[in-house]
Amino acid sequence: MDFAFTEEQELLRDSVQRFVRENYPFDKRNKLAETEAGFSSENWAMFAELGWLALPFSEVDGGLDGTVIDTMIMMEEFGKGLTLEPYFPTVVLGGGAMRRAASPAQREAVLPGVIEGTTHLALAYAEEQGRYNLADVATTARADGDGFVLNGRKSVVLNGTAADWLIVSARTAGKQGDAEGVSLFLIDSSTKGIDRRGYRTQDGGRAAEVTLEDVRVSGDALMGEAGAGLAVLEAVIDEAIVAIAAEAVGAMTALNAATVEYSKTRVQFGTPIGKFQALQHRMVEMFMETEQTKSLLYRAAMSMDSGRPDAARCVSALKVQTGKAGRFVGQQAVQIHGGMGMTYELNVGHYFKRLTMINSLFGNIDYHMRRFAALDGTTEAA
Amino acid sequence: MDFAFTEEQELLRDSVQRFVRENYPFDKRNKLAETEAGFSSENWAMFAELGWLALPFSEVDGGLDGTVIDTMIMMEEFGKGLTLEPYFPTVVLGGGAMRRAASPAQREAVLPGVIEGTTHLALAYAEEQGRYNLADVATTARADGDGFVLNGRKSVVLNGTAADWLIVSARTAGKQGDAEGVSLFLIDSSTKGIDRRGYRTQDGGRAAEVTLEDVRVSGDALMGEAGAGLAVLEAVIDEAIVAIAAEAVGAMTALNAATVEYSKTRVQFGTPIGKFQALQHRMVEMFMETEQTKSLLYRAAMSMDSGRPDAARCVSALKVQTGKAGRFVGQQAVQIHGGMGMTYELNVGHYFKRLTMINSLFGNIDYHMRRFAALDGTTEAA
Amino acid sequence: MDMEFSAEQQNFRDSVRDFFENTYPSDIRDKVRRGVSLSKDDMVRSQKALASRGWAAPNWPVEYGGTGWSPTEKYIFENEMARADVPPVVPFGMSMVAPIIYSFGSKEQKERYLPDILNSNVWWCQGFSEPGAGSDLASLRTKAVRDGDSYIVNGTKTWTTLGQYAEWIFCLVRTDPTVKPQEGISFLLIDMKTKGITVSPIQTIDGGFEVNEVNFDDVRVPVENLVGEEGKGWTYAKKLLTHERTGIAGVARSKHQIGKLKKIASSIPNGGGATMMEDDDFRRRLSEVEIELMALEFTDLRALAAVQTGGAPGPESSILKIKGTEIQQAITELFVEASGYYALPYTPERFDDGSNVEPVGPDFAAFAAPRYFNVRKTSIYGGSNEIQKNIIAKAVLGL
Amino acid sequence: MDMEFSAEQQNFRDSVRDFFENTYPSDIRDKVRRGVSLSKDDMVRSQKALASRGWAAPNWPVEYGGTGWSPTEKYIFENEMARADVPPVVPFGMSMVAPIIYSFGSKEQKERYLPDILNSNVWWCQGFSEPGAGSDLASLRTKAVRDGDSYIVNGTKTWTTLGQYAEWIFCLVRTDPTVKPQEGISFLLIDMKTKGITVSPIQTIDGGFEVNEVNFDDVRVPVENLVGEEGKGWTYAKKLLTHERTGIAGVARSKHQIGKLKKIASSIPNGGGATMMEDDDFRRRLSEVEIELMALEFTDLRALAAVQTGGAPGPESSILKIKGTEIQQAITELFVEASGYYALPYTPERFDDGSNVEPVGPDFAAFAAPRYFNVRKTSIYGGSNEIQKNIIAKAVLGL
Repeated sequence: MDFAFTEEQELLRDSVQRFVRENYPFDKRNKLAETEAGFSSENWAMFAELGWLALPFSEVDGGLDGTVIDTMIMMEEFGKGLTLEPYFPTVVLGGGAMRRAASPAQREAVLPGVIEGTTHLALAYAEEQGRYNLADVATTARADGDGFVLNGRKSVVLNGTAADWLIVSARTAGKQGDAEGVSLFLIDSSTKGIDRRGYRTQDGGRAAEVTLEDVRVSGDALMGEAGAGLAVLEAVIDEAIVAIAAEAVGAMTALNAATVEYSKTRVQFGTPIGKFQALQHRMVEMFMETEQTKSLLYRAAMSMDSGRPDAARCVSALKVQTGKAGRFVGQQAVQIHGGMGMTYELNVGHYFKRLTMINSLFGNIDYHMRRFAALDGTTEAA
Repeated sequence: MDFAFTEEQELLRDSVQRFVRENYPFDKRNKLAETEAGFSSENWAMFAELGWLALPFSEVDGGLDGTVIDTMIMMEEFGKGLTLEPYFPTVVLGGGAMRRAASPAQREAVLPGVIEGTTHLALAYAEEQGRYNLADVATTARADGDGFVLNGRKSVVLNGTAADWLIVSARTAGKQGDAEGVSLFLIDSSTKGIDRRGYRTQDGGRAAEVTLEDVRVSGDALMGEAGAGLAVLEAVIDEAIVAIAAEAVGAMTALNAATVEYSKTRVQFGTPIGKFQALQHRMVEMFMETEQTKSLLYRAAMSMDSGRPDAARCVSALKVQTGKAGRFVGQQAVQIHGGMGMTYELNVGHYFKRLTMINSLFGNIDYHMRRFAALDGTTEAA
Repeated sequence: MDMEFSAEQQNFRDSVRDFFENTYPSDIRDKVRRGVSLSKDDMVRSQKALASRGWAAPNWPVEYGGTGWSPTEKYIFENEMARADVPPVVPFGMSMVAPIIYSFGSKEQKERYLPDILNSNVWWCQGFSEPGAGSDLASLRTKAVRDGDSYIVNGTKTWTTLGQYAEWIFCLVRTDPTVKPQEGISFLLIDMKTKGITVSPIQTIDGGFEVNEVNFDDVRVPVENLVGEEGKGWTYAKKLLTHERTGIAGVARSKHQIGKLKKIASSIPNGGGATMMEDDDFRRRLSEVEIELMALEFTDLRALAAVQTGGAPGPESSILKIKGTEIQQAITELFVEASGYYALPYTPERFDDGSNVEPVGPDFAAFAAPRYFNVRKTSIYGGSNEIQKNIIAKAVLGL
Repeated sequence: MDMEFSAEQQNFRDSVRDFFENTYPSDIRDKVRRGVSLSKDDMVRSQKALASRGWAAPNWPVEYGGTGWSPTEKYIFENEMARADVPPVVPFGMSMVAPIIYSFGSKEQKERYLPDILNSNVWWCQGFSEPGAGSDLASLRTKAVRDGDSYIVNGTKTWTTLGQYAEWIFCLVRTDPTVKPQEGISFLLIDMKTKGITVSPIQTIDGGFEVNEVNFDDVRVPVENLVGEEGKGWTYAKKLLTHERTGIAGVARSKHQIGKLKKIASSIPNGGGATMMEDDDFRRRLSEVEIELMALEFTDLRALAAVQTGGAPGPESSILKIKGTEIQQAITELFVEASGYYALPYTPERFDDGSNVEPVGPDFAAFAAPRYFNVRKTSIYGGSNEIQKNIIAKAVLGL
């Protein structure tokens, strides 16, 4: 057992911190969120240059063989800065699916561009009727000659508009809800029959509704084995949950610091509000909830890097705790900031909104509480 | 709509308050709890004299035609005094079943004694495997000539040892768990084949495990229609829930008063602890939870007295709130009293224990939360 | 004790229901139902419709235009309003400045201001909070210095809700800096057209523009606009805050919102082959809020009954503020939960009436997160919930 | 970062497990498993068994008999102890007075007291709290007045756990009433056989007799029993409270209790045709606690790792106390929930070893409510959880 970060990891953290400090003053961030693209392509180029876009990919694919913990470190710092660049959808979600399921030819076609910063990805897995159930896939991929024809609608595809490639889950067999029969396809987003309706998200990001109408792809578009896509999706999304939980820990850390600082300077009734015991205890609870989340974050990341059988259960525990802590910390940070916490111009409300959206992604508290219980028995006795 | 109590009701409250004040100093109460019987027969005789034992029964049966609200008033004051006399099992539970299902002959045989204070009752409805499900009855009553033969085990029968008559739920038809087929029997507790193992309860009361082995009763023992006992039980227990919720409100009121008082006199760090804002806010929350419970108590009692279709749903709402508030108020009263709250000699811990047991009776928070949801639609639009 | 309505009360309910269904402007109800924003004109028309029926000001004394209703009738009226999707009364004139004017104002002030409030001819806004003084109004700094027959007002008020529409503002101002903080405060009525007043919008986290900063730069206000006595403004404001609190429980609106949520949840799939309404976890969360609300409804009615027998609303009304806002917040949170992934799309154009942008995902979802974000304010304004707990601790528990 | 055990650590775990399974007195483990009370003799034998293996004092410096284990080894040891139903070490000698003695005591004191603590030859108890001073130790009133080579001690200590068995007591006493409250306090070791000491049991709400009041009436204590300097007792005690806090998380025990609860819940019917373990509501409550505990386990390990690199446990250890006790309390509450109606029977004879009274209801239920009542103490003692929050607010958040 070892809780220390490596020197490389400390350097990685420093470098992301420096990027955030130098490039993300909050007013600049808010202006960036209002632009068409919603993020800065200069920043993205810098990500490529710094090697961040190569981080989780294997050396064979031109990557750096980074671990889940490496990504965690990066995402935690992104969370503190409320950064807008689509690292998460392109590298973590899209990249995660590529790493796990793409053929050598697919990797060659896509990953060099991702690593160079010229190619964006999006994972189109959610559907309206399916809520958080990854197996509830109504989109179909019908075999047609040596290719497939896809039809269906994909919900809230993060980075869906900017994406050059879409990774789409579709049913090649089985009934809606079956674990078997879900396949993944790597599709050029300009393929005929794909309609993308883009929009902003509550937290300043970008997403799209993706409609597939008779989208014809070759057999090469299939990622991995036909019908075996669900396990891939689950693994990708477990890893993605660790990443956004890290982002949430970053956001909570920043909120706690801002709230404690504000409470020391804001005077009411002749006293800094940070001297009121009820608020002190609440800030202590915010601190404790953040620490507890960080503990589960480390636990899940380590478990995943070690390939332990309890990894998925640790991830669900982490998502539950992230949802609870994020809600509590976000709400209380706004409350303690009073009217100021309600303003668009202050960062506090934006952290709160991001934490709220993180709870809505990949299964909320209830969903992961059930999954946690269902996975009982996977935790090894120590 | 009217939220005022009648003059008679105010008098009833005064008289119970006087009784508690004069007869229930806490050390005396604790000694009483240690006696064999666990309550005072002098007090019981006084209850009879004051007409309290006649309260809910109909005039025809020698009663006073009291309402659910009348019983509520009485139980709230009993709750403040942590009284030990088995008013609840004899008059509310046993009496409730008698009022609803007993034949004229059964009433004549039993109720005069109850009202005079010479007869005790107990309702034997729960079974170990059934938990809170009233329909999960494994005890059987097999028809035998013009009578019945009962076999089974009844759990935690309140007042089971002192009871002269037992009202027993047993299956005359159907499978364990069926809504139909449950019947109620009024049985002399000295009948052959009945074994009662008495014990104290955590809150100073008395209960018994009752085993029935080939207990032979005549056809007259049947209460109401054969197989239709479940609806009776449900109504009796809904009314009983209002009564113990009233007791809980009384206990919480007493706890809040004791806690506020203690916090004003207990000095720590040179200040009465009631000046610490974190404790102030907690005591405010205790007060609010108690008020909210009282509101649902009034709502359920009124709804029941008016025979509204939403009565059962209001009762489940009340039981949920009583469980939550009772736990919070009880735990925090002990916490704020510090070490003193942990001592047997102070009443605070005993209120806490009683509130804990009230949550364990007749379905806990989870049980009534589900029942509340299942009964959706019965609330009339105002 | 009895919770049934009398025949008379039932008739009253029917007449209220009939009015809302058949006389009141149905386009406004429709907008509320669809969740789109109301224009200033909508809000004024709504109030005028109530005034035309004599129902604009249920809480006012009858002599100034009140209805003389019993608590039960007020309860019925509020329930019917919520049920019919009639928007709540904009409170600044009707429920905030008017009670101060009819309680403490001069005969001239009553005659001049009250009829225009009752008939919604003049839009009022509130000037209490300041950048440096939130719930702690005693520390406010906006100064009013006497100069002949005028006060010269300088300072900044903030969180002024719907101040962009206002023709008049009522303000707490410091007229005497030499006495104890609470004693130097006065209550002034100020015409927003007066020279030196600037209104700047403040964007809130939900993206909306509801509150404003109002700046006073040498604003000259006639002395006759002082309400009551100089230096008593703090006393008047405290009374007003009590009024604000009783209204703030919002039980009828919350009941109506829960009804809507249930309807919506019955059509949203839970991803497990059932609807959200059949989903045990969602139902439990919903039941928790519903039970709290059923309790609060009776806490509210008990408080109303106590007022009827005992006079002004007491510090207990702080419970209504705390629990009422917690419930409102919890309900908006459930709408977010019900939205699943569709909590994410930010489509503010959906708040515009007449927008023909097609919804992203289910119809209600566009409103879910912004409302959730927006109502976080309710535990902050009107005396934060922490302040309310301080009040109960002191005034009710004697701590 | 890596959470796997090395081969060496796995070997260590196996040897610990082997010791508990094959060498340690199995009758004591059996009693713990059945939930019956341990006698003084059991607790002494348990400690001696550990001492015989050299494992009595994992946290002591090696020179006094400590094990020199790494945090991971301590973690493994605690887990194995809990897993094998070995009772926790009685802390008063081992974890409380000993660290004070080896940190601040004289050479003579170390030689005189530490070996007897290590080998459990002498039973110690704690004399900190007083009827007037709970978490606020600075206000304590027990006086020690110097008289030649002795102190004369007068006063009352309370909440003295297991004081009925104790041969020695360590006390905070006021030796100087003229200086600041914290500065006049000294740390005294007192032989319980000294004339003038009376121990009176205090019954707790669960019905048990675990704590005592200890009265000192002109008790003569040799000056050589003073630890460290006069007037420094408060400083020493604060260090001790930090030690107390790190142990108090109780993660390994809570994990073991959750394991037991799951086993029990798998056999208890839920009244709906399934077991409690299959009951969604019960599972959710259980999962909530389990998740908190999984988090706390890593918070504990992170704190241990930080201690290894950075020195003494910091104020962060207050988190361990708060969350650890909340979790312990929540687990006992779940046992009560699982008991249903069988939470009610009060059968204290079930706590006696050798009682052949047949259980009322399921076997575990007799212990459920008393344990739940009893562990309410954990958020009160050792510096109440409110005090812990004050500590974090001040020392960690800088408020």
